[in-house]
Amino acid sequence: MTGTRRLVSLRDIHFSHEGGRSVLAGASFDLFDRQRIGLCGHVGSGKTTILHIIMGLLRPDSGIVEVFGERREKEKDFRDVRGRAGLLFQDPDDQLFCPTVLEDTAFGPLNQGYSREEALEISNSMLHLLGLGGFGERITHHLSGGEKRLVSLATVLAMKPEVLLLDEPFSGLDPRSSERIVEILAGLSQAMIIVSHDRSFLENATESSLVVSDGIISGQQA
Amino acid sequence: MTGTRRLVSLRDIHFSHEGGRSVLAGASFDLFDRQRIGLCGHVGSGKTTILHIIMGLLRPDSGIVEVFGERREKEKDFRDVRGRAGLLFQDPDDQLFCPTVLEDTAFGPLNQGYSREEALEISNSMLHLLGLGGFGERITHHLSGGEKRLVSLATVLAMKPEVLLLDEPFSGLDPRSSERIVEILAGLSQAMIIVSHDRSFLENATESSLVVSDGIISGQQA
Amino acid sequence: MSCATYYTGDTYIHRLDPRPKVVATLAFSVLAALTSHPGVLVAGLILGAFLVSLARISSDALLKRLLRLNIFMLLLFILVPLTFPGEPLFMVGTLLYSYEGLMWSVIVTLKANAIVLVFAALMGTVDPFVLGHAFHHLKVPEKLTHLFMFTLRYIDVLHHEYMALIRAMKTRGFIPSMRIHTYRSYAYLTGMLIVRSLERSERVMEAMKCRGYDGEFHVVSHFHFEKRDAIFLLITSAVLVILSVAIYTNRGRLW
Amino acid sequence: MHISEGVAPIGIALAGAAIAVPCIAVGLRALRDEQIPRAALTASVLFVSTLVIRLPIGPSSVHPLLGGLAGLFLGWAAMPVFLVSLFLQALLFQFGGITTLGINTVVMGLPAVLVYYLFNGRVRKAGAGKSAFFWGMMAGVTAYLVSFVLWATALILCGKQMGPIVGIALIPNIIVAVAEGIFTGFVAAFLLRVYPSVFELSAARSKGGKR
Repeated sequence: MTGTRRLVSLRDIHFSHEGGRSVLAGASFDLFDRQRIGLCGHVGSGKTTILHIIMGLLRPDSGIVEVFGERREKEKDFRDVRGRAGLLFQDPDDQLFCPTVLEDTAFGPLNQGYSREEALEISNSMLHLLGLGGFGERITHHLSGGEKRLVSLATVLAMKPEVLLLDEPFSGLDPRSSERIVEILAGLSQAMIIVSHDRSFLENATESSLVVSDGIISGQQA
Repeated sequence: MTGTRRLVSLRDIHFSHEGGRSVLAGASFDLFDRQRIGLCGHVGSGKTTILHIIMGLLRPDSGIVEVFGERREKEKDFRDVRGRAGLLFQDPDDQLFCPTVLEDTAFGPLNQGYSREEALEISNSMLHLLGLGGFGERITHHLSGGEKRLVSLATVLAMKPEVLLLDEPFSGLDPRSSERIVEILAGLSQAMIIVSHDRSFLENATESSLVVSDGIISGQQA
Repeated sequence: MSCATYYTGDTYIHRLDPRPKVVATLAFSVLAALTSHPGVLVAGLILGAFLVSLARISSDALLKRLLRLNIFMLLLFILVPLTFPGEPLFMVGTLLYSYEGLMWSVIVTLKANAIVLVFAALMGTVDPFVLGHAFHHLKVPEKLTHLFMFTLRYIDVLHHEYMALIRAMKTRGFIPSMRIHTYRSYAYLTGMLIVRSLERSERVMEAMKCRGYDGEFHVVSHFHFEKRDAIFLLITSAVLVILSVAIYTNRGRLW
Repeated sequence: MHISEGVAPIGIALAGAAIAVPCIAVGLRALRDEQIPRAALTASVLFVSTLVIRLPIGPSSVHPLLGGLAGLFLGWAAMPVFLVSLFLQALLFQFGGITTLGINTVVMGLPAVLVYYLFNGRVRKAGAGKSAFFWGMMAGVTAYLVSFVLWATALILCGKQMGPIVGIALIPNIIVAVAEGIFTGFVAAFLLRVYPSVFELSAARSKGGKR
């Protein structure tokens, strides 16, 4: 299934927090077209950091970040990345900020330059696709945890990203919601990186998984 | 190990959120002296709600709440409960509202009527006990996530509670901090209820665990 | 929010009891506001610079702030003398640039810089939370002190929540521009932060109740008034008295 | 919008404080003990938002003042909230100053209180949607313009020669008032949809105000 176009490539990434605690110490990995990779590891091992480095939300201390075939270094380089890669945050409360579900889903398309009408249409069809048809006018803040996770996913998918980066998409969800998400992901065509500390779900949703520990990424598994 | 004194007893508790969403629909359970019970369940299943009902922060729509052998119904009934049961909140930032660690730890004892000197002595010895000896003068909001969790625990323990109610004490912590907390809990003599969505930690820290789902509590396990 | 105050040092000034520092700052500020005597103000400026150097305040951060203050002062120098009646120094087109206007601007600038320097050296070297405790001991109304402490406590928490949301907005391609979309998005962000902080305030109140809060807030911190504080108070009082006498005896005279 | 340190002669500084103190006292009296965390969290949001958010206007951008927004749901409590916020700004960033703290609290706080009496009821009755936006906008514009008038008055009382500064500031501030209004309108519409009880808080406050 794996394609030949290299979408993401990290080479020898080092990263430490402001306080000086080292998180990544020479992490490298590649994501190809249509590939689905799982990243697992403990809390604090640097899984989220890797996703944030790909999106340019964090800058590595050293190492090479290549996304969509180009080297990315400055804030400006990442603007293009953010339009084409979709990041699902671990906590939906960090992601959702609009009053209604429909408006939140339309936020990305509006940033991509679509008109208000077009953006609302895209949102509506995306909500339908995820089985959230009647949710448009619901107040985002009042949704349950599982519903918020699904809406977050809708806001990311509405931007029609070429790559999906998913940070703990299953954590804390009841089995029904988790299965719903596995199902939805299975129906998508994008390449994706899924971060989770739960190996069993990772194995359901991805083809191979890597382990992040001691600052490096290792152990490609079939 | 389980004693015979019944500390907490919930009978047929129903609870719904303001919006009308039902959370608990006939939940019952008992906590005896020296018993350590884990409550697991998914996000939104009502685990936190149960702890808040025991403390009188939420009132059930129907059902019987008995704590320390007495039925509790009105705000006044719960004053006594709050002095004798200690609740560790999920987010330490909700619990630590004083500027310095020492003040936060002394807040409870001062309200219990201890003099300033006594309160400070209690706080200091509690901080020492948790390995936070030098932390007294530290500014709370400069602490790391793990440190904040430990200090929250110190503020609760400083009140010498007869029962501990711990809401997700391990969430978001790296393995070392989590183990530190498991260790501390193992050294305590109080009965406790630990809420967590992470079964593996629960099993380390408790003797039996119950599952909260579909509004009821079920499945006492050895 | 990592605001650049200067309270992390460990100099003679830092070690002083915060209470006399607060009182001295207030007294000095009133005195400086009271006078228009350039000589006295220059003395005040020197005093401020002396205190700042005693406290070893990082000059970079301080200069940045002084710069911001003095940009406004520059505006005064350009505009005020053009409308202030008095002896012309020179003409700008048909407008005259007056000596009195220039002097007025000089005085305001001296005042502002002197007060800011003393404020930075004495108040800036107290941890804001400790300042809250000092307010308590200085009999500032209790509710106001608590409001101050709680506000300070949650600024960082709110700033983190803001950072997380703005980061998520960025990853969804948000770039601020002069569009109604930008205004709306920022407004929603602010609205969401307000909602979340109101909900947090409920939880904080619950946590307080759980620890036996009954309407009374006990402040534990205690300060030790030591010999060095007495010396500080003595010297400051002496300087302030000398300045006051200088102001009184030089009324109406310029130097 | 603030009067800079050093500009106010002692008489004006004291007059400012003399107006501010009783207003702050009224605000504190309206605040019950158990409402302090709520007021403080609000003060933290206002403090953070005014500092970090920049509304683009043409090639430049401005910080929102949020006087109108604060007024809409704080009422008299806006006075102590702005006092704390302005003191922190002076302490942490050297905006404003210690001698002008009283004047600046009046400049920011009084319009907020005014807006509460003018528009809180209207926003509450508005129901979500366009009219919530409209009354929120009116609140934002009104508070901003009244603040500007108070600021200009204080500045001219500090010295007639400040006239030209007020003149130069007039047009830009009218534009900024509109920006502030649009922003406040959207926030009000958001709150009315997501958390409408926020506008009831201060009504509850004055009811239970006496201890």
